[in-house]
Amino acid sequence: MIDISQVMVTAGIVLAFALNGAVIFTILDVKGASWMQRRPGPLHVGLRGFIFPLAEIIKFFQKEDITPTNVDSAVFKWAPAYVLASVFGLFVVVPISPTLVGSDLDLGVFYLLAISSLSTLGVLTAGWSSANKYSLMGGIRAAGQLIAYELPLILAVVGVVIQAETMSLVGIVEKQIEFGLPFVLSGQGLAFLIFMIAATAEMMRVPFDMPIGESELVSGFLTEYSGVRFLIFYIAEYMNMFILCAVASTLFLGGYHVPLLPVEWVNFYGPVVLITKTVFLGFILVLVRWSFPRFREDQLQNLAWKVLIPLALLNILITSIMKVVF
Amino acid sequence: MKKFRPKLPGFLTGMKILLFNMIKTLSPLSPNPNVNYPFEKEIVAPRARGVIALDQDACTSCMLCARQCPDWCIYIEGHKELQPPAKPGGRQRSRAVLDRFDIDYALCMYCGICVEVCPFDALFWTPEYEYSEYNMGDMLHDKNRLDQWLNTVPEVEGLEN
Amino acid sequence: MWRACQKMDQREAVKMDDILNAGNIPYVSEASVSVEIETEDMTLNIGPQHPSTHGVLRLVAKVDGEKISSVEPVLGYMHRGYEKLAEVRTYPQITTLVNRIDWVSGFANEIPFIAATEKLMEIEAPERAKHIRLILTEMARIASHFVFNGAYALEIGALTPIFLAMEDRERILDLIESVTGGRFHPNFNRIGGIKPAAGAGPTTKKNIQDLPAGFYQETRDAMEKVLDAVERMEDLVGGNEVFKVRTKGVGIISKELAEEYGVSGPILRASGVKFDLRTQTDFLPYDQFEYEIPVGENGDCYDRWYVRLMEMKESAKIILQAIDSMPSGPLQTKVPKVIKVPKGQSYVRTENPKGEMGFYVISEGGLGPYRLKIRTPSFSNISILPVLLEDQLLPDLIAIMGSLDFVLGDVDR
Amino acid sequence: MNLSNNAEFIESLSSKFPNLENNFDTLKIKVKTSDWTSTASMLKDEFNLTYFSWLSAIDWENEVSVGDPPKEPVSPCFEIIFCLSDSIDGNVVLVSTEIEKENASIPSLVEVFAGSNWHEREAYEMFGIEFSNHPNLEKMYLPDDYEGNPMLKSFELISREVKPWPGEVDVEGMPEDGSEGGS
Repeated sequence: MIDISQVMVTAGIVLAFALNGAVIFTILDVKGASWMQRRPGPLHVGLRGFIFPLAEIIKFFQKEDITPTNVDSAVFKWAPAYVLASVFGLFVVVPISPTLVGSDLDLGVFYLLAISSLSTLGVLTAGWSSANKYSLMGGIRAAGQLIAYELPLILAVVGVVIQAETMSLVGIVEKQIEFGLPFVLSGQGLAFLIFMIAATAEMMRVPFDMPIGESELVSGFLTEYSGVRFLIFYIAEYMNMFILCAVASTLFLGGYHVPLLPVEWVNFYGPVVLITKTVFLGFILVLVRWSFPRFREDQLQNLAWKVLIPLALLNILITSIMKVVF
Repeated sequence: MKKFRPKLPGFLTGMKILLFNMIKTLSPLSPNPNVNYPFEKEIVAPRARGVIALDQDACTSCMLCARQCPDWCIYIEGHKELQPPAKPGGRQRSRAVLDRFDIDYALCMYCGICVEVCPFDALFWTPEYEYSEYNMGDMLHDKNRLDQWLNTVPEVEGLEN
Repeated sequence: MWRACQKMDQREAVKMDDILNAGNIPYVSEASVSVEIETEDMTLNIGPQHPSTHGVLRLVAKVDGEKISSVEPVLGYMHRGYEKLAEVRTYPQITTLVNRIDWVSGFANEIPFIAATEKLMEIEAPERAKHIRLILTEMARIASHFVFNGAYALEIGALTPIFLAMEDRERILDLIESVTGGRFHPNFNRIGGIKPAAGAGPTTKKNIQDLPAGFYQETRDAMEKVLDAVERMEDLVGGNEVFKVRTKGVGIISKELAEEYGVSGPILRASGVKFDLRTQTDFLPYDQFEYEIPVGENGDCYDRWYVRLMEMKESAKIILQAIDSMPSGPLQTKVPKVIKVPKGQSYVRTENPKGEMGFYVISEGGLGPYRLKIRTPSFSNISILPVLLEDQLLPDLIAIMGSLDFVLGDVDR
Repeated sequence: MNLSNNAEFIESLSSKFPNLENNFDTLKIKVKTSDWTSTASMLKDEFNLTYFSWLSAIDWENEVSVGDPPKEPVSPCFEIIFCLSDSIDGNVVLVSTEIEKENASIPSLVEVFAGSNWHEREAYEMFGIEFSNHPNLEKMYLPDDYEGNPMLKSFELISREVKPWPGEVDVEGMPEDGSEGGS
């Protein structure tokens, strides 16, 4: 019998952790972008603009939630929910510290990848049901892109799982602590690169933002959304970015542990270390977003099928050989 | 001479430029290219064509500016008045007095033909630019409003040789 | 959702049954019925309101998935009827009208009209006026190419260059404003010379003002910054591999196609034709300065972008030389107060930032021209769109259209 | 002048076309309507004026509802002009012909210069000139249900009739050098 209080507490932690992550990354993205472009960014919102995500949320709540006429309203209304659900699901597994984790499934990585592919459904139905040619094209492009980049994401993680011999995320971090070096330095550097590129594509961020290509498709599958539904897509996008960076730092950068610090205190400095690693990865993504133009649709697919997947397979081969040799 | 710098792959140089930009924006040393408008005002060039100022007593309502205006946005009405004769016993001279001199800034395209054509130096340019209105009707400035702009006319600035 | 699918299945099932047991058709196994799925193209309206059509151009595109089978531009949303208006105005009034045709490079539009009228009246602007006109034309070219650089990177997807380009362009526009009084519509040319905005104070209007104090030093600093900005833009945008992949070999315009459609300016030079109207003009002292004409090799989007970037560097060099060799002297020749142009016709064309801009002034001795033909570069530049965009991909359509750098005021006049 | 005065180009041109005018540095050839397309292709091949600059028309009329009428009376006709240039040393040539106004029609240059397609559509729409065997001769700028050809001299500008001219109001005799200004 699962006791309800335990579930509620975990849900509370996950919710708090997720929403704060989305807020941090929104600030990072918008403020970082404006500094990079020689402008001050949002200023008059309060605290020199740093609480602007709060203002954003309130703005979208008071905006009218338009459902265009000949739209497939059932699907249209529930599409954002799928995307948000798939992103929330990922938070359960990521360990902030050995004890502070939603539930340490021993099939952690498997669960992670299964849930993250649910968002493809949400995006496709959003594009298809908006009865607008531009969002239809945006939705189809999103489907093609997310499925194409699912594969390198999984294959990159397989390398890590082979090296760590366990699927549970806490186990992977323990393995890195015991091994001394985080996986990115001990053999999984290539997998880390592939994972980051595939993660950028999963988040639909530039240079892979074809589904929301503003200059071609007005704003892809998001064109017809406004008000709270657009807010859900908006938060889901930044939460997705936060969680994928958190997963990347647990799998590759050693999770809640830094090689030099003593292991006993891990419960105290664990969360801080994980958050700094995630924010660092997030900053790299922001830097990439504002300095890259956008790929064309077929180049995007070529990169996935002809470059990333062979490299990921090669990485798995090398890891397994190294596994056998040592 | 272009200083030798290792040729980073293209996108890394791009990211380097953005990083330097970020540091430049955050560091108080570098000049801030933005003007925080409502709180800081931008210094406008003295010759900027912001608004047209009218010097009422110089204007003899000769209608040249109203006729040369391409947009037909200057409306003038005047009447004649008798002046006391210059010398005692001389003939009474008549002088045109301005009744109405409106410039409709909703139509005006700030081309400056009226200021250039006026033979009596009655119209001047001022770099004033904060006179936007909520409804278009108020953009029709009458002659007293044009007179007020006169004191914002900048002094003559130095010239290149 | 689920019920809808069930209903569809029943309908499908019924159709298959009556096909199968329609009596005379022998039983045909499912597999061998190869129904050729007949698809017809989706007409996509890249409409007047679209983020990357440089204004209000509407493209009716027949799209098959991502591939465009045919494109038909629809113009006229910005048609202001300039040629008809010109017949109702006097010559001084037309100079104010003319710099609103291509509002991105304001000053460069006035030059051909003024030159054509001065030719008809057989008068010549003084040396100093010609030099100032040349400097301001080159500044307009730099400002126009900055807009192109920023906006083109934005259409390809890079979001930062537009801010950096606009910041540098602001410096150039401030310089133009300090001289002429207007940023976009300087309206600085008069027939027979130049006339800065009549400034303050009663006496000054009589003696024509000159360049403001400190203009030379400010221009030299601005031009240094322009050269740095060009170098930075080359690294940030041109160096990026994704930009190269998106623009190299895309939308190739051959030399013959370009010449046949009257494509001019940077697009013609990008296709390998080394032809710049600046070497032809005699009413602006281009022959006193040395500058080279950047030429592209294979006329694709990357070359068009690169030619315009190098042109900015050349313009900055020309301005620096012009500032050093600025003669002194009057700004305006003697011109009657009411300008009556003698009977005659003259066609003058100059190198506008977008291409060849020409004015054919037909004057019958009246106060205004009898007929004024305005040849704008963008009108011919985008007349190759239907031919160029045959079966390209949608993102390429945006990239190619962006590389043509047209402005709708130019197209629709 | 546009430096299109390099001498041997002008000689060769005037040898071919005796009625070449070269005033105000604009080379202009008057041609009969019959050999309109032949002149175009001949200029394109022999003088390699391959660059098609523009094509337009002028409506010569005596009584004019817009602007000032021509100085001496002129026979009402359409003058159609196209301009060619070459992209090596920039010689510019205008070729013009006159056709009468009722059901004006002229062969189209699309076979010789594909670029003239849009220019001819614009001339058709603005002046009502028919271009025979033109691929798709429809309106370019104006909405489809717009009747009348705006660039004709008989087409008045309504906006100028509706609003009274502010210069009409007269206070005093104008100083004699003041002009009528824009009518």
